[in-house]
Amino acid sequence: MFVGMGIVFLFLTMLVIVINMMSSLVQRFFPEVQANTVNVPAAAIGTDKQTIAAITAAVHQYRSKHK
Amino acid sequence: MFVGMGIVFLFLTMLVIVINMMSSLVQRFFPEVQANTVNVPAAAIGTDKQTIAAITAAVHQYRSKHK
Amino acid sequence: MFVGMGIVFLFLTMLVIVINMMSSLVQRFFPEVQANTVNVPAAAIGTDKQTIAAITAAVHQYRSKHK
Amino acid sequence: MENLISLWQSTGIYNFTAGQAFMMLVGFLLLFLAIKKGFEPLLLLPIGFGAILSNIPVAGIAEEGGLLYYLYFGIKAGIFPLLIFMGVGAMTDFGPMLANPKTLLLGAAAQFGIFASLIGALALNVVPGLEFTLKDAAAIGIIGGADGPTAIYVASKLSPDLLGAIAVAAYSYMALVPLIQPPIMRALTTEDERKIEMQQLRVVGKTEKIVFPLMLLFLSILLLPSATPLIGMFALGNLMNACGVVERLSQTAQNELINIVTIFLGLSVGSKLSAHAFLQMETLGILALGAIAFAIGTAAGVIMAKIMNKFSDTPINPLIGAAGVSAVPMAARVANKLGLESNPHNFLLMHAMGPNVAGVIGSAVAAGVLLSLVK
Amino acid sequence: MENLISLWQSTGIYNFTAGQAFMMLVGFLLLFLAIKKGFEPLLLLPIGFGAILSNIPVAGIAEEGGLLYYLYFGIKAGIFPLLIFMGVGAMTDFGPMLANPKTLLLGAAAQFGIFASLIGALALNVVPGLEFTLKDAAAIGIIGGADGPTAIYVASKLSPDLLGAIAVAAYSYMALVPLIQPPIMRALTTEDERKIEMQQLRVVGKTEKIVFPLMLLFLSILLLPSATPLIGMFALGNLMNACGVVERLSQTAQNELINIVTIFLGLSVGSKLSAHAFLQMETLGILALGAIAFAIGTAAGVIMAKIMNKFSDTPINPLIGAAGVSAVPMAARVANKLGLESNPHNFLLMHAMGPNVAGVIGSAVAAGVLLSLVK
Amino acid sequence: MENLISLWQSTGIYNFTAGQAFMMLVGFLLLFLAIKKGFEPLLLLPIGFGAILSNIPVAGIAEEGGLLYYLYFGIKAGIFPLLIFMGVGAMTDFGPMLANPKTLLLGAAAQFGIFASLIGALALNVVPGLEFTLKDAAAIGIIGGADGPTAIYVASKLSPDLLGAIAVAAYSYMALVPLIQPPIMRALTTEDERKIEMQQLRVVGKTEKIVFPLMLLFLSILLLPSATPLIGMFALGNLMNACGVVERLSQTAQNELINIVTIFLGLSVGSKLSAHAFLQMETLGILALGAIAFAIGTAAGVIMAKIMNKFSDTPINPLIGAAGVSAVPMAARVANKLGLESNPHNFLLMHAMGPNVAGVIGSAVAAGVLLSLVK
Ligand code: NA
Ligand code: NA
Ligand code: NA
Repeated sequence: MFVGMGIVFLFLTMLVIVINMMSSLVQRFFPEVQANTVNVPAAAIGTDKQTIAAITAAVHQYRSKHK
Repeated sequence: MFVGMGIVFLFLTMLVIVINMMSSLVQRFFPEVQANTVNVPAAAIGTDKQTIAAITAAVHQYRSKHK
Repeated sequence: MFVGMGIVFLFLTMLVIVINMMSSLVQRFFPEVQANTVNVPAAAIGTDKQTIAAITAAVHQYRSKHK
Repeated sequence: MENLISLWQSTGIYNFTAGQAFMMLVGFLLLFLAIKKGFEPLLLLPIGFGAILSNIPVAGIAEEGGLLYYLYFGIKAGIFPLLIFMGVGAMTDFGPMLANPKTLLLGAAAQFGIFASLIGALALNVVPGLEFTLKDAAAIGIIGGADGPTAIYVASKLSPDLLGAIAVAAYSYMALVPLIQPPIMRALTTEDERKIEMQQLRVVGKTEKIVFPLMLLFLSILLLPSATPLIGMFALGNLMNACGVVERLSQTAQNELINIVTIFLGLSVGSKLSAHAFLQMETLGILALGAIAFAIGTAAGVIMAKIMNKFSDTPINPLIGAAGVSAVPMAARVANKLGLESNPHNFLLMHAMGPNVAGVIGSAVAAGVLLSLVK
Repeated sequence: MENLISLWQSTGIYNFTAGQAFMMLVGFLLLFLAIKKGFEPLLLLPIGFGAILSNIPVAGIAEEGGLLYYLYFGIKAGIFPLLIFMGVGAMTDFGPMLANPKTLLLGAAAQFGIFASLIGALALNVVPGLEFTLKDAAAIGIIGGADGPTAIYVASKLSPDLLGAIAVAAYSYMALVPLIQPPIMRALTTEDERKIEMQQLRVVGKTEKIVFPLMLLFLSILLLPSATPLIGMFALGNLMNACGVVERLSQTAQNELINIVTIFLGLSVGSKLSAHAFLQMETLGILALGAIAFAIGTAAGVIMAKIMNKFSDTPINPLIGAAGVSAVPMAARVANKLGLESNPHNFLLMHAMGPNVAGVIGSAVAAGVLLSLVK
Repeated sequence: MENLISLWQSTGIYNFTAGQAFMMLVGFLLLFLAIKKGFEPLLLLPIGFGAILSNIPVAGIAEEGGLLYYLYFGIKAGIFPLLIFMGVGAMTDFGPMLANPKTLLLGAAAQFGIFASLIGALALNVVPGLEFTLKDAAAIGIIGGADGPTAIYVASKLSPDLLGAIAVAAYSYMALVPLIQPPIMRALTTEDERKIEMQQLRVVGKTEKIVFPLMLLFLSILLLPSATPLIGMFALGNLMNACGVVERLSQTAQNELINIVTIFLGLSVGSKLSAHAFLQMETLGILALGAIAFAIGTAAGVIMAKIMNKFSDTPINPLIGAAGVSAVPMAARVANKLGLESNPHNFLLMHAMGPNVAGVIGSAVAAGVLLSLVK
C-alpha cells in the first residue's frame, strides 16, 4: 500500500510545481496593486472614518431590518 | 402561434383594467396616510437620531452575538 | 381515556420531583456566580463602553461584508 | 377555432368546481385573518396560500408531480413538524419553569382539554353524518394542546385526511386565545384571587438549564418512548441553545431553518385543504370540538391553580393556570394583562411563562400517550 | 506492475473523451465570463462549475449515485425554479408598475420575441441536421422571456435535453443586455423621443401592494391555470414581502433560501451540459435563436412604447419599452442610461421598472401559454 | 387492567436492552465531552444526541419511517459531507500555502498515518475476534486524515457499518490534537529547532487565489478522478469565496447551509451508533488505530519538516510539520504554541496554516486513492 502514499506525494509534489509556475506567471502578467489597501485601513485610517463606516453599516442594517 | 401572443396581450390588458379598478377602489375606500413617513426619515431627521438608531442596532446585534 | 390524563399528570409530577432534586443537587455541587454579570451591563455600564461596543460590532460587520 | 375551444376548455373558469371555489374562499379568509387580523400570520399565511394553490383546477399543484405534492412528503414523514419543534426548543427559555417547578402541574392540568374533546369527538358519532374513528378523535383532541407542530405531527400520523382542518383549527384558536380565555378566567376567579402577587422568581443557573432538557428526554425515554421524537427534537434545540457551545447551530435552528421549514410546512398543510376532505360535516365538528378543547383546557388550568394556591405555602395567582394550555407566549400575556387589570402592580408575565412552556411539554406528552394507545 | 497499469487506467487522462474535454472548456468559459466579465455570476459560476464536475471521466458525479444526480431532482420536479421565483417575488417591488399600470402592455409586447423565436426554431428544421420538435421550439422560445427561472422551469417540463443550452443562453443574453439592447433602441427611436421626460410617479400605498399579487394570481387562475405554479409562487413571495406581517419568512425567502437553491440549481443545470446533449448543431441554433429573441423582444417593446406614446395623454419615453423584456434590473438600467445620454435631467429608472417587472409577469404568462398549448 | 399492562409494555423501561442502555451512555459521554470539555462541539453534540435518539426502544427514530432514517439518506448519498466540504472550502484561505507552496509536502507527509493505520487494521486481523476487510481497513485509515467530512464520506462509501465509530474517532482525536501532538513534537525536535524563526510570508494576490482552486481541481481531474467529488466541492466553495462576485452564495455556504447540514449530518452519524454495530471488538480496534494514525501522521509531518529544513535555503521550523495532519485550525495553533514556548518572538501561526490547509487537500487526495484502489 506504499503505492497509495506514493500517489499522495506525487500529487502534492506536482501541485507544488504547478503552483510555483502559476504564481510566477500571475505575478508577471497580472501584477496586482496589492491587498495592502484592503487590510491596512483598519489600523491606519483615523477613527473618524471608522466611526462613519460603523454608523453607515449600522444605519443600513437597522433600516433593512425595520423597514 | 399568434394565438399565444394574443393570450399574453389579453391577459396583461385585463390586468391593466383590474389594476385600475383596484387602485381606484383602494384609494377611495382605504386611503392611506402615505409611505412618506416611511421613506423620508433617512434624509430628513437629524444625525442625532440616526446615530442613536445605529448604536441601538449595533449594540443589539453585538449582544445577540456575544451573549 | 382518563388513563391518558393520568399518565400526563404522572409524567409531569415525576418531572417536578426530578427537577427539584436536580436543582438542589446542582445548586449544592455546581453553584454559579450568577447570570447577573451577563444581564446587568446593558443598564449599568456607561454610554462610552456601549458606544465602543457598538462601533466595534459595526466596524467588524462592515468589514466582514465588504472585504 | 378548435384551437380556441381547446384553449377555453383549459381555462380555470371552465374547469372550476363549486368545492374548489369554496376552498379558495377559505384560503382567502385565512390570508385575511393572517394579514389584517394578525392571526398567527407566520403559519396561516402559507396555509391559506397553500389552500388556494392546491385548489386551482387543471394546474395540479398538489397532485403527483406538483410542488405541493413533493413538499407534503416532509409532513408525511414527520420531518417538518419535528424540525420546527427543534427550533421552538431553541427559542424556549425554561428558566421561569425551573425556578418554580410546580407550575408544571398547571401545564398538565390544561391538557385536560385534549382528552375531553377526544371523548367529545367519539360522542359526536351519535350525530347522523358524523363518523369519527378513534384515530380521528385522538387527532382532533390534540387541538386542545394549543401547539401547532404537535397537532400537525399527531394528525399526520393518525388521521392525515383531517390534517388540514385540524391544523387550521389549532392555529386559529391559538390566535384567538386573547378572546377565548379572558371570560373563562374571569368567571372562575374572584377579584381577590386575580390580585394575588407572586414572589419573585430566583435566577436559574446555566447548569440547570443544560441538565433539564436531558432529564426531560431521559424521563420520556423511560416512561413514554412514543413521545420521544417530539420531546427529543425539542430537547435537542433547547440543549443547543442552553449549552452555549454551538451558538451558530442554535441560531440557524431558530432562524433560517425554522423559517424555511415554516414556509414549506404551511404550504403543505394548505394542500390538505381540499374540498373533498374539508367540506364535510366532520369539519364543523372539528371546529366546535377545538373551541371546546381550548375552553376546557383553560378552565382546568385555572381550577388546578386555585387548588394549588390552597395548598401551597407561597401564593399562586390562579390566572397563570390558563397559560398552561401553551400557545406560547400569547397565553402568558393574557394572564399578565388580566392580572394588571385587577392590580396595576401585579406583573405575572414571568410567572405565567412557567406553566406556558410546561404546556408545551404537557401536550407533547399527551401526544405520546395518544400515539401509543391509539393505533 | 499490474497495479500501476490499473492505476493508470483509472486516471482522468486515460479516460478523457474529446467531448468531455470540450465541455470542460465550455465550463471554464462560463466561469471566466462570470468572474472576469461579471456575467450573471450568481448563476453562471455554479452552472460552469457544474459543467466541469459533470464531465469528469470515471467520477460519475452526474450519474446515478453522484451528487449532481440527486440535486437534479430539484429541477426535474420543478422545485428549484419555483422556490427561486418565490424569492424573486419577495424582492420585487410592484410600486412603479402599479403607479402606471399601462406599462404592463410594454411587458406584454416584449414577449413577442418568445413566439417569434418559437416559429424561428420550427423554421430552422429546414436546415439539414437540425430537428426541433414543437416542444423543443417552445422551450427555446422562452429564452426570449429573459427570465432565468421561467426558462429553466419550462425547459425542464418540455425539453429536458436542451435544458443546459437553454439556461446558458438565457443567462448569457441577460448578462449581455447592455450590449444587445442599445443599438436596437437607438435605431428605433429619434433623439427627440429619447429626450422625453415622464411625469413623476405617484406613491403606491401598502394596501394596493398587498392586493395586487392576489389579484394577479386570481386572474391567472381564471384564465391560465397552467401558469399558476410560476405566478403562484411569485405572488406568494411578493405577498410575504408586501404584507409586512411575515417579515422573517420574507427575509429568508429572499436571502438564505434563494441562495441555497441558487447553488443547487446552478450545479444541476450545469450537469445537463454534457457533450452528448450540448455538442449538437441544435445548440448553435439555440444560441442564434436566443439572440434573435432578445432583439425582437427589445424591438417590440420599443415599438409598442412609441405607439402608446402617440395615444397616451401623458408622455411615454419609448426607451422604457425595451425594459419590458424583463432581465430585472439590468434592462431598466439600460433604458435609464440611454435616457441620460440624450437628456442629462431625464431619470427613467423608476419609469422603466414598471415594464421591467411587467416583463417578468409577461414571460410567466407566456410560459403558461406554452405549457398549456404544447404537450 | 389489561390496558395498564399494555401501557407498561410500551414503556422504555420494559423494552430496554443492555446494548441500547450502553449506547445511550456513549451518547451522553459525547454530549459531556462536547459541552463540558469543548471537544468539537459542533459535531459531537449532534452526534451524541443522535446516538441517544436512535437507541430509544420502541420509538424507532432511526428505523424506516423515523426522522433519522430519512436524514441518513443525506449521508448514504454523500450529499451532506460534500456540502460541508463546500462550506469548509469557502472558509479556507489558501494565502499562506500559496505564499510557501513547499509546505504542501508537509501536508502530504502527514497522510502517512492513513496508510500506516490501514496496514495496521489489516494486521489486526491476526487478533481473534477482529475481522477487518480491506474496505474496513481503508475506512479506518482515513481517520488519520484528521478531517471529519472526508472520513464520513469515505466510510459511507466503503464501510457504512463502521461509520459511527469512525466519525466519533475522527472528531474525538481532532479535539484531542492539543493533547496528542505536543509530546510527539517535543520528542522529535531539539530546542534549537523549535526556536527557528521563519521568514515573513509574501502577500498573495487575488488572482492567484482564484486560479488555485481551479488548478487543484484540474490536476485532480487528470490524475485522480475518484477524488473529484471531494476536491471539486471544496474547490467550488473556495472559488466562490475567492472570486468575490458571488459573495451572497459564499456567505450562505459557510454559514446557514453548513449549519443546517451539520445538524443533519451529526444526527445521522449518531444514528449509526447502534449497539449492534458499535459494541464490537472492532470498535476498540478502530479507536486504537485512530490514535496511532494521528500519532504517526504527526511524526511523519515533523520528520518531513526536519528533512526539508536541511535542504531548504530558507529556514523551516519542524513544528509546523505537525500541522500537516489538517485538523484546521487546531493543529496550526498547537504548532504556534510550542513555538512560542521555546522562543517568545516566534509566531508560527501563519506558517503552520500552510501545511494545515495542505493537509485537507492531502487527505482528500488520499481518500481518492483509497476509493479508487479499494473497491
Ligand atoms: Na399544550
Ligand atoms: Na420577460
Ligand atoms: Na489531513
